[in-house]
Amino acid sequence: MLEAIAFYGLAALILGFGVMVITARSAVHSVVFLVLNFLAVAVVYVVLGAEFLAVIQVLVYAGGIVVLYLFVVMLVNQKRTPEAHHDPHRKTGLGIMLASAVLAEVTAIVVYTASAPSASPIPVSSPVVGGNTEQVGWLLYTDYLIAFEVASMLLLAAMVGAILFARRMD
Amino acid sequence: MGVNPAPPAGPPDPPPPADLSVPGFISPLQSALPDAVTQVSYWVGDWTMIVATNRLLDVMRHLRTAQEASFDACCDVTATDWPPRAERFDVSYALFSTRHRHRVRVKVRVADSQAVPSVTSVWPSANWLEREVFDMFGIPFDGHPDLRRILMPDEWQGHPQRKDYPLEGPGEMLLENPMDWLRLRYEP
Amino acid sequence: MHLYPITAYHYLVLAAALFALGATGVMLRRNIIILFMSIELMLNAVNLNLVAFSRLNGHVVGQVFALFIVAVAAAEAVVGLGILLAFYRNKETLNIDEVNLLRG
Amino acid sequence: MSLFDTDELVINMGPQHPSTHGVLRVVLRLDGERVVGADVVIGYLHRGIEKLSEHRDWQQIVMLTDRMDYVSAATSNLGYCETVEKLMQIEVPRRARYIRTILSELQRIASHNLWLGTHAMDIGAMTVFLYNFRERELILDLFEEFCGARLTYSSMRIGGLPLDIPSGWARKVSAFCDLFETKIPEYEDLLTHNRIWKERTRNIGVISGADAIAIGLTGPPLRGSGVPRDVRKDEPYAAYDEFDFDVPIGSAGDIYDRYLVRLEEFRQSLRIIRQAIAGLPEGPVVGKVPRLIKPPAGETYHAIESPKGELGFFIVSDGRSNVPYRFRVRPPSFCNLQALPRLIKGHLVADVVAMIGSIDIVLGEVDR
Amino acid sequence: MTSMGWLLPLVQILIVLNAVLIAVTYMVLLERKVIAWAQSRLGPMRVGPHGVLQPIADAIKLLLKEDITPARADKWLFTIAPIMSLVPALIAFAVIPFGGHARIFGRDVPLFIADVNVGLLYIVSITSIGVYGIILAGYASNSKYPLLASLRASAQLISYEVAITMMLVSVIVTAGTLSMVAIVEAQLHNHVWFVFVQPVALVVLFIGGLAETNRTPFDLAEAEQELTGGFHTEYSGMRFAMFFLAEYANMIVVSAVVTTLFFGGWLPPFPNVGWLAFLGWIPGWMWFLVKCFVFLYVFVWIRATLPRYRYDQLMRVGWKVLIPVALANLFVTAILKVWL
Repeated sequence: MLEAIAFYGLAALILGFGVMVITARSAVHSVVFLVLNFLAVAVVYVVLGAEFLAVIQVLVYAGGIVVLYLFVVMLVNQKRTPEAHHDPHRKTGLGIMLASAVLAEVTAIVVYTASAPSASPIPVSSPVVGGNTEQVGWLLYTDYLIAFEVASMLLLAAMVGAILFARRMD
Repeated sequence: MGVNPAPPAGPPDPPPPADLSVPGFISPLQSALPDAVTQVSYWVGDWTMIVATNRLLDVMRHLRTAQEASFDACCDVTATDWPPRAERFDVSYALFSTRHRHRVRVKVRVADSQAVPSVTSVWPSANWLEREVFDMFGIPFDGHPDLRRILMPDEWQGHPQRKDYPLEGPGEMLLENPMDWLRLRYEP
Repeated sequence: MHLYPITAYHYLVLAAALFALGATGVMLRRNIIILFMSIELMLNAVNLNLVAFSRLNGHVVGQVFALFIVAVAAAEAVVGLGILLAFYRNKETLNIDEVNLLRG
Repeated sequence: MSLFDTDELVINMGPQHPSTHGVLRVVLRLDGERVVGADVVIGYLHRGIEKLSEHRDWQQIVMLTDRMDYVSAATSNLGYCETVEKLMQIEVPRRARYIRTILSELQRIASHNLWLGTHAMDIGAMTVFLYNFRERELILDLFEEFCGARLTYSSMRIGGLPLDIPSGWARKVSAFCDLFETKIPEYEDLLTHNRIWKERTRNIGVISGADAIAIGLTGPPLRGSGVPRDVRKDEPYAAYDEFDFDVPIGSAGDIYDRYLVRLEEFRQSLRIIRQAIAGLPEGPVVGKVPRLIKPPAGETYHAIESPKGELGFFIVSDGRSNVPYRFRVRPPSFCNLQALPRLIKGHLVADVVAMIGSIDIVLGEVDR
Repeated sequence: MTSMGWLLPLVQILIVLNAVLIAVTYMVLLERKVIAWAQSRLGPMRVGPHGVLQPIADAIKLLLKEDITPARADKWLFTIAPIMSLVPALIAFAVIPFGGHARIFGRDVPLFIADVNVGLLYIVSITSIGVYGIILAGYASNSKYPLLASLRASAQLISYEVAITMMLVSVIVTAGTLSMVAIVEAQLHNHVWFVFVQPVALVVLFIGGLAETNRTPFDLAEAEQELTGGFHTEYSGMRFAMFFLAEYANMIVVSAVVTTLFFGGWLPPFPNVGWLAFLGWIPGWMWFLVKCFVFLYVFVWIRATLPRYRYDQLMRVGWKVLIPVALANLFVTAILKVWL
């Protein structure tokens, strides 16, 4: 019961903030809603027993990446708002249609699969105390070591690229 | 107050006493730039040279660069208003040499709205000082890089240090509606 | 499909909805920054999926993948925003429709 | 910072700003936090003292000079009185000259105290501010005992002093000198060898000696650039020719050197005061002054070394009226402030504050 | 028993929240008094004996003050910015162990709200959210000085977070756990406070803590002399008070974290030395508070002593000194941990 309340409450928050992100008029407002959205997602992770991922979500996503967005939004003091420009080739209605088609399709698949007799509810497994972080770490440094190293190389490359882009070309 | 009914027509600028030796930098200047210095005077220890306005820059450059003068500091630029005189303003420059530790005052006489060559090219320090003279007396400086008012507001009318400017300022007109008074300048 | 008790499928539906929201944002908005943020929403939807599957399967591999996605998202944000700043300097706008340098 | 320099930002520092020391306004053009241009706007405190002086009689003007550099009123008094004495060729008694020297050196210490306090406060060292005010307070007490005022002293008269020093005053001044000598190391402990202080002040606002002269710097900012220019030595006035003292000079011409120069001036001032107290002659404190002061027609320029730099008075008398015909002050703060845009160009916003502090301006004197 | 199961945390939260808020207001008084003492003056003396009621007077004043929103500010952001600043500062206290377990009314009550197995990371991540309050305050004010200040503050926070997190990892490696309670217990079992094991980490963490809390010599973001008060220039009344509370609450968090990680939390000094056992008679939470107080005093002491860094110098200290030192320390710690 408790989990149901938590789930529906959080789902409402996540989707509500998501809607605000894509509809907010000011980009700064979007960023704030994005942070709130991420925080709600982090709480969902905690409910799902992924504390480490929840903390990383807050630390890296909300505390790092989104701050970067906020920086950029504040730095580009926009002289022309993007929405002012109108592109005749743009098909907004088609976009909405496509998006709702995607949503309908995915939901249909999930609902169909869930109502199929083979579906089993989540096994009630209480999260192992102190185990989650350790398990994730263990997997990262054994089975997924190569992926981990590749990810770190990717970050390094991104860092170099970002510095190159941000530098003023003299 | 105690202002004289008949204003004086100029400073006395007394000639130096005969028994006093003239400082070493004056005669080389007079020979290098003949008839630039119209008068040399001395009073309570201060030497003053009165210079023709059109020769001012030459004289100043000489005073700045000549070995025996080397006036590297322009301490002060100011003016005095003598309304009865045709060339009503005395613009005076207080110069000092940090090498020889001597001073001299150079004066030029100009009429109302007659421009004085700016000495900012010789001493950058004259910049604000000349702006202040422009602000307070309305004497324009030729070749000044940034001739704006400095102490008074940009919209101010008149030049407060002139003798014909009342101590009380523009008076009731300003007090009643300052913005109107300040704006007058831009109206036809 | 029922409202109670909560199963992994509920989380999957939530993730799908979030993904669709992100997709809608990408299609509807012209501000590049908001486009980026919509993409972040979609990435989060994927993460939500992975964590839900990890719970369903009872091991943490899903979470490890989610971590990689976070790393990729960080890289994407950094490079994307770098490009965006460079673009902004040239064009003084953030409109996606004006990103047409390759079109000539 | 390259990320941030997408736009040039214009900010108004002042006239209402905590560290513009009054009503200075600096319009900064910033590239990120780097200053690419600055325009100094002054005049907010312009009271027309020069104009007003042309309508006040000669003794009344002493009171107006108090209100120019109001943290160093005694030196302004001294400069004005000496100029009029020069114009009238009045001989000032030796005792009066000695006391004037003591007063102006005490004033120099008080002014430097205020400068060091506010300068350190601008850079964030809060305690130094209160330590300096603690000692400045003692000097104000000494002035109060001498002339009854704590800020605007009007402590001098044309031809000498309004009154002789109270009995025991000289002993108190000596006691203050002994006390103050022990306090200078306290300031130094907090600042001179402090790494942060050095990083904030070294190589900031560097100006060479020749440039400093050309742009009109005088006083400690000029001496910080290594030019041994001090009116007290070059053109001695009051009783300075009778005392031994050194003119401290810097070498780098940055904020740190200006700081060191002023700190050394504390010690030199104490040295002068001690000599003056030890050799204080007996005699009258007012010279032969006519009852009606009316200098003969003529003009003169006379300069003294105020704590800020060369304070000059250019006075024209027409010889007929009992007011000056033209009264002009050459304010050191005004001329030093002129160097500000040049000094801060290329530095950061935080350095602007340090720079305004390091040239030590008093807006009352800049605007008059 | 089960009915008490959810009541206990609520009571704990209530107590901690109130205690923190009171501690914060009295922290202000402490700071004023200590600085006054350093500067040979008295500090607040009027309200109550020796000014002890001054914080209450301040609070009342701030509550009654008119809450002004600038005309061209972004009103919504302007309102939520102080909240986003204060809330993370307060919820960080959830995992701080003020003591071990105590017996109250015959029940075994833990003196902490939650012992999360990612406790330390939780604190880091929560405090990293606090930066939003500062950036948004600067942006929402629609004024240049606050904007500059908030850019400074956020760049500062983000860069120092890296060094801090790395130092925390060093401690985590030493202790072998992420839980705050377990870290304290590890110090008990290892017979040593971690300050003797990780002295470099302490120094870097404390410097980073000064920067994270915007304290002298890293208080550029609210440098009154440069930026007329920084990101909260346009704030007044209760919303200003929230920033104020957040700053001081963050100071307490930093002190508490340092105490827990390096000085044995609630443990008395040398808990395993037999003849010093009498120190154990003083309750653990007292030891914790005393240790915290020492660090808060150091915060204030530093403020009374040092001038302020400049923006670029601050960044240089962060990136070129602290982060390399932190990396080296982490490297050495990891090697020693594996080999010893």
